[in-house]
Amino acid sequence: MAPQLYMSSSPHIHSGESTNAIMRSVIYALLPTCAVSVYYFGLDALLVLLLCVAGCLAAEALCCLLAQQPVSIGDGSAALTGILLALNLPASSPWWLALFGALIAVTIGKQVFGGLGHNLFNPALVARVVLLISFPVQMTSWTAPNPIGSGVDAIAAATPLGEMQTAVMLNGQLPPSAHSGFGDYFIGNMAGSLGEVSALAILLGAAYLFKKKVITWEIPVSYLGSVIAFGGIMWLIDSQLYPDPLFHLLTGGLLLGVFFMATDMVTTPITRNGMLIFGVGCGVITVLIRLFGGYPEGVSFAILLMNGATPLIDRYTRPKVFGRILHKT
Amino acid sequence: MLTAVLGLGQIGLVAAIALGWASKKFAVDVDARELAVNEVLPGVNCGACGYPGCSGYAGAVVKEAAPINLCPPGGSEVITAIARIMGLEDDVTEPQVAVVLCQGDNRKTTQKYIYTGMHDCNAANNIADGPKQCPNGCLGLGSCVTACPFDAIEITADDLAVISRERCTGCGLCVTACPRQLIRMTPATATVHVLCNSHDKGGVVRKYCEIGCIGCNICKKTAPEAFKIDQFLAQVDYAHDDDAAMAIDKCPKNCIVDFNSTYPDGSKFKPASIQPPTPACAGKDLP
Amino acid sequence: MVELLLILVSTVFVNNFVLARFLGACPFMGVSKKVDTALGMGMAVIVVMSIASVVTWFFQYKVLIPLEIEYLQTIAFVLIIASLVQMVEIILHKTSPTLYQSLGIFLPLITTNCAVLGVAVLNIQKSYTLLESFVFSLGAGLGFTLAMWLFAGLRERLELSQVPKCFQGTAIALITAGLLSLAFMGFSGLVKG
Amino acid sequence: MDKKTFVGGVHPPDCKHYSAAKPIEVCPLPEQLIIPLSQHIGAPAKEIVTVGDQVFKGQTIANATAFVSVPIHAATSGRVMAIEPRPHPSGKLLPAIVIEVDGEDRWDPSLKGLDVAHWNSDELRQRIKAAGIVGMGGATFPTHVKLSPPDDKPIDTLIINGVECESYLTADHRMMLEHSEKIIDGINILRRVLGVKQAIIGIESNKPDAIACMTKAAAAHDIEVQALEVKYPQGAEKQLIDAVLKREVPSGGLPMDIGVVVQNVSTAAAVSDAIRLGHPLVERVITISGPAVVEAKNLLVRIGTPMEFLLQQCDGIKYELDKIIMGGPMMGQSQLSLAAPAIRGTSGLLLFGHQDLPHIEVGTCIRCGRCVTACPLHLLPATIASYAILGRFDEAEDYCAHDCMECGCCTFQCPANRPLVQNLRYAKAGILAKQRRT
Repeated sequence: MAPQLYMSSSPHIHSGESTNAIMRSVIYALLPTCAVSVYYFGLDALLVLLLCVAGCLAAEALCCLLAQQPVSIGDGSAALTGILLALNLPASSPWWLALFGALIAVTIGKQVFGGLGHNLFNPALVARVVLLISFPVQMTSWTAPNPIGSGVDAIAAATPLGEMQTAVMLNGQLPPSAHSGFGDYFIGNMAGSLGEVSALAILLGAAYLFKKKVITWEIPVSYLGSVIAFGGIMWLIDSQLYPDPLFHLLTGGLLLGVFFMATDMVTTPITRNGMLIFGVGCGVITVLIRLFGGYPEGVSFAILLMNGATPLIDRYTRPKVFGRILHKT
Repeated sequence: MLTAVLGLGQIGLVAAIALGWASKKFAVDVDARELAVNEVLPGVNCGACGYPGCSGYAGAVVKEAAPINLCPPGGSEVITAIARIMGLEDDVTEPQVAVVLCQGDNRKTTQKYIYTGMHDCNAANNIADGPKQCPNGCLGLGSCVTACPFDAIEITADDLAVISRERCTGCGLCVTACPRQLIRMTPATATVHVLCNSHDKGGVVRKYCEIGCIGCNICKKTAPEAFKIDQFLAQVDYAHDDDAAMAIDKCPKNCIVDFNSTYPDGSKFKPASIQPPTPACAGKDLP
Repeated sequence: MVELLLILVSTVFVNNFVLARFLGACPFMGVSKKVDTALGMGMAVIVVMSIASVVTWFFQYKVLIPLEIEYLQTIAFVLIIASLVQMVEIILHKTSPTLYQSLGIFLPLITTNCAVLGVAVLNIQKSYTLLESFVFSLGAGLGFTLAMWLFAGLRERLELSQVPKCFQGTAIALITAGLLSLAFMGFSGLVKG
Repeated sequence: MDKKTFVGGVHPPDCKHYSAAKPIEVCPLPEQLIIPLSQHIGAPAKEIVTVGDQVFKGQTIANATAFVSVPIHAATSGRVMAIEPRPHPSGKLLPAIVIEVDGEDRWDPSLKGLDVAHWNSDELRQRIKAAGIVGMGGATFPTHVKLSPPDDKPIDTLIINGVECESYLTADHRMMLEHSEKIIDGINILRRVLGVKQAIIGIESNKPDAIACMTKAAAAHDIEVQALEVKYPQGAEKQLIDAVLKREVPSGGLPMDIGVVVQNVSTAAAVSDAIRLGHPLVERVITISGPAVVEAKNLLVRIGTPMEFLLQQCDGIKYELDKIIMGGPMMGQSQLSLAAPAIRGTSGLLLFGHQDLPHIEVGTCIRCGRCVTACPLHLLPATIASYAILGRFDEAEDYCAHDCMECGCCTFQCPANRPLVQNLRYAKAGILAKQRRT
């Protein structure tokens, strides 16, 4: 007779949360950003998105088959990596760039470490940095926004951060674009990668994630706070050479990074204090690279670097156990 | 040319004198035997000796006069080598291999309940004494696999542990890992075993297992020297097991197996004569 | 002063000895399994590097150049560094057995650690003054320790990961090191020169 | 009234509506009672009757064998049918005394209440032990042990636990509504034993009727009633003390280390019965509930009544069962069958069908940190679990695995549905085994 009853260790009820649901929520939260990018960059953007997602799913399936494991594309993490990667690429990316990025993200970024939950670095950012270093030309060929229906061909343009860096290097002071046009930056009317354009769409998505309790306040607040603080101090020191904090916030991939990549649970600390340290570290390194570094944008490097420091942060920020006055680190 | 030779020679001389002085001044006693013992140990750090790794055991042998035969993976060679270093009579143990005394996989036995939770025999065994109806049968959740440092144990598709005689070094770590004490160390020369661990009466065993020993005594009648019956369970007497193979065909429940010719159903391990294939990139196999 | 600071920052972050110059990879892979050991190793390297750079600097300018045997630089430096490390090992063995135990086989490895030789040679190549050499070697040691520390943390976490069998061990460690090095590329251009 | 609480915890659906409004009903006598010898933490009792003996209700049938142990009593009058291994709620076969019920339910005539004039600490403590009283919240720790603090640990506060934070359970809730006077009387006796003045009753604020009722009853006795925030595990001893008094019980220590004794409301009522009437602990209130049961009830049940019989009193089940839980859903034990009896620590019997329970596949940890936020002891459950699975108990110990009280918050919250509590138990067992070896 086959047994009827289940037995297990307590507890016997569950909150009903699932990894799949979390991944789904993040994907939903990214939809406004995807929509805005398609609006501004047209079919190019759509193609990059589709290629990245398809590439990631295919790579994931391939890895699972090679490792003789059940295919795990159902959990949504590969699709999410694909979307995040696409949002980190310029709309003008050639098809092979997107596919190669997807392959890097899923294999080197995730599967070699054992798949979901085991990767040490954010897969999408690993791919972005690999591409940036290997194919600098393709990765920095930006086009100006070209809203659907405007009927104009896409024209090359620089990102506000790129413009700033060039101007500071050539003229020793900020370009005019660093002092005005914040309204355009906010709704996304500027050159950049797919996900870098619209602050509004990202904030919408972030609000959804907060409502769903998928992300907590620690990392976004400490990250943004430290960018504002550090950027602000530099601005106060010399407002001709260093842009104001609002410019930092609205341009580049900062908001995308803050709400969607720095909050990636797998690669960030699990304790509250750890998250705060993580956020501050990201903020400081981001501004450091933007103002003094060789690259115009530092968000991805900052997050990757702090990903690398995450195990150490976890190690040194263990919470005090209830009832223990002293505890060993 | 001369300056070069002289210059380098001077540097070397100064360094040599300094080092010589330092090695005198800061000399530390190290027992050369400890290094030598560490050298001959296998270096797998399995911990079967009960010390933290091979160097720990080496230290214990020299400083605390620990027994020299505590390294099962090293076998007799290592014991001889240590004995030579320590100047002792060698105390060679007979090589042993571990055997899982159960053939009751999922298709042949019944379950008490559906277990959900941690994939570990000890954890499952804490819940109402384990999901298997048989109180002594293999739970198939692989605690022994985790414990084995030599990749010598597999769990078949039907949840039964099987040990490769090729790879087993006789370290005995699986014996302590099994909550049901159904892994036994046996002489490597003995290949015929009664693969059952249930002391229940025949009628009870029949209810939950197709292939369990019912204590019918037929094997004992066939080869009286080679078998003993302990509380309704036949066991091979490894001291006189020469005739044990005679009983294989006589057993009504097919509990007796000769590992020279067969392994339990569904095992990827092959009888001793055939080399098992090296596993390909098998991916995650941790619990 | 600013110059010295820039040298320090540059060697710790921008031109990190392990992650940007790929020197000293042997102890970096070998002693990074545990955070505590990695830190100990880092400390040992800082000490050895600082001493070695000062001693070799003197040798270069007070012995090799006056004797006009600069072409013997490499072999002379190797000799000096090797003796120094031996000395440190002997002293450590006596004074701090626990640290000696955890560094184990890797202390002698500093003997042939290319990072130490690299520091000594780079000091001369860049025509640093004695003070600059010292700061440079300090930065190199600190950078080495930083890299070791981060990497050891990552490897401790890797042990909890279900890395596919064929990538376990050194393979995944090398991939991780590569990714960490990739992240450090973000610092490039931070300090010009 | 401000609502006090602790840091951490979770909010499982409380599901108390099934039985919260049902008054306590007296469960009829079954044909036989199975009374296990092991019903408490500590050494099992030793039987002193033999098969065939006639026993009275309340008669001692097994003696305590150690300090941390209590005697066992017959829950009704009848004949001892057998003393043999029987199904126990733990899922094992454990020795039990089986009593054939004669239906007359005669009390042992020798049982007498203790005259107030003879109330002194030692006598009261003796009586409480003789009555077999254990913590009735589920932990079944012998009460007299808690009431015997060593001289160097002065007690200043008695906390009465009326929190009942587990979902579904309403037994304590009904006790507070229907027997508030008896509980207050028990508290007074406990205060007398411990020689303390301050007594606080902690009740979760989702039971406003119980708070009102107890406040009214406590008014004349200088006992404070404290409303607490609704959060699991508010009723865990250490968390309750933290919420009420802001004192932390040291790791590995007991409440008495910081001058506190905690008792459950039902325990207090049992103490009152034991002292005033001389009645030992032979019956208790049990909530029979869950989505699969036809009519959820709060029953006053004789210790030893088979669960099958309890279920019959509730008109059986609506659909096929998937899981039977004794106790609450967060810390209760799943049952092998309905054959095991209700024992002293049984606070509830919950029945679930297939659709009522989560069937989420176990995934890998995505380090979301929800277990860390949920853990009321501020541990890192996921990290400890990872080490435990690898058998690395040194690290698990370093992360304070043995401090875990298995409340289940981490597992409840885990989106990957990992069996964290079980992993932690495994770690604790491993650490113990390691310590025993060295």
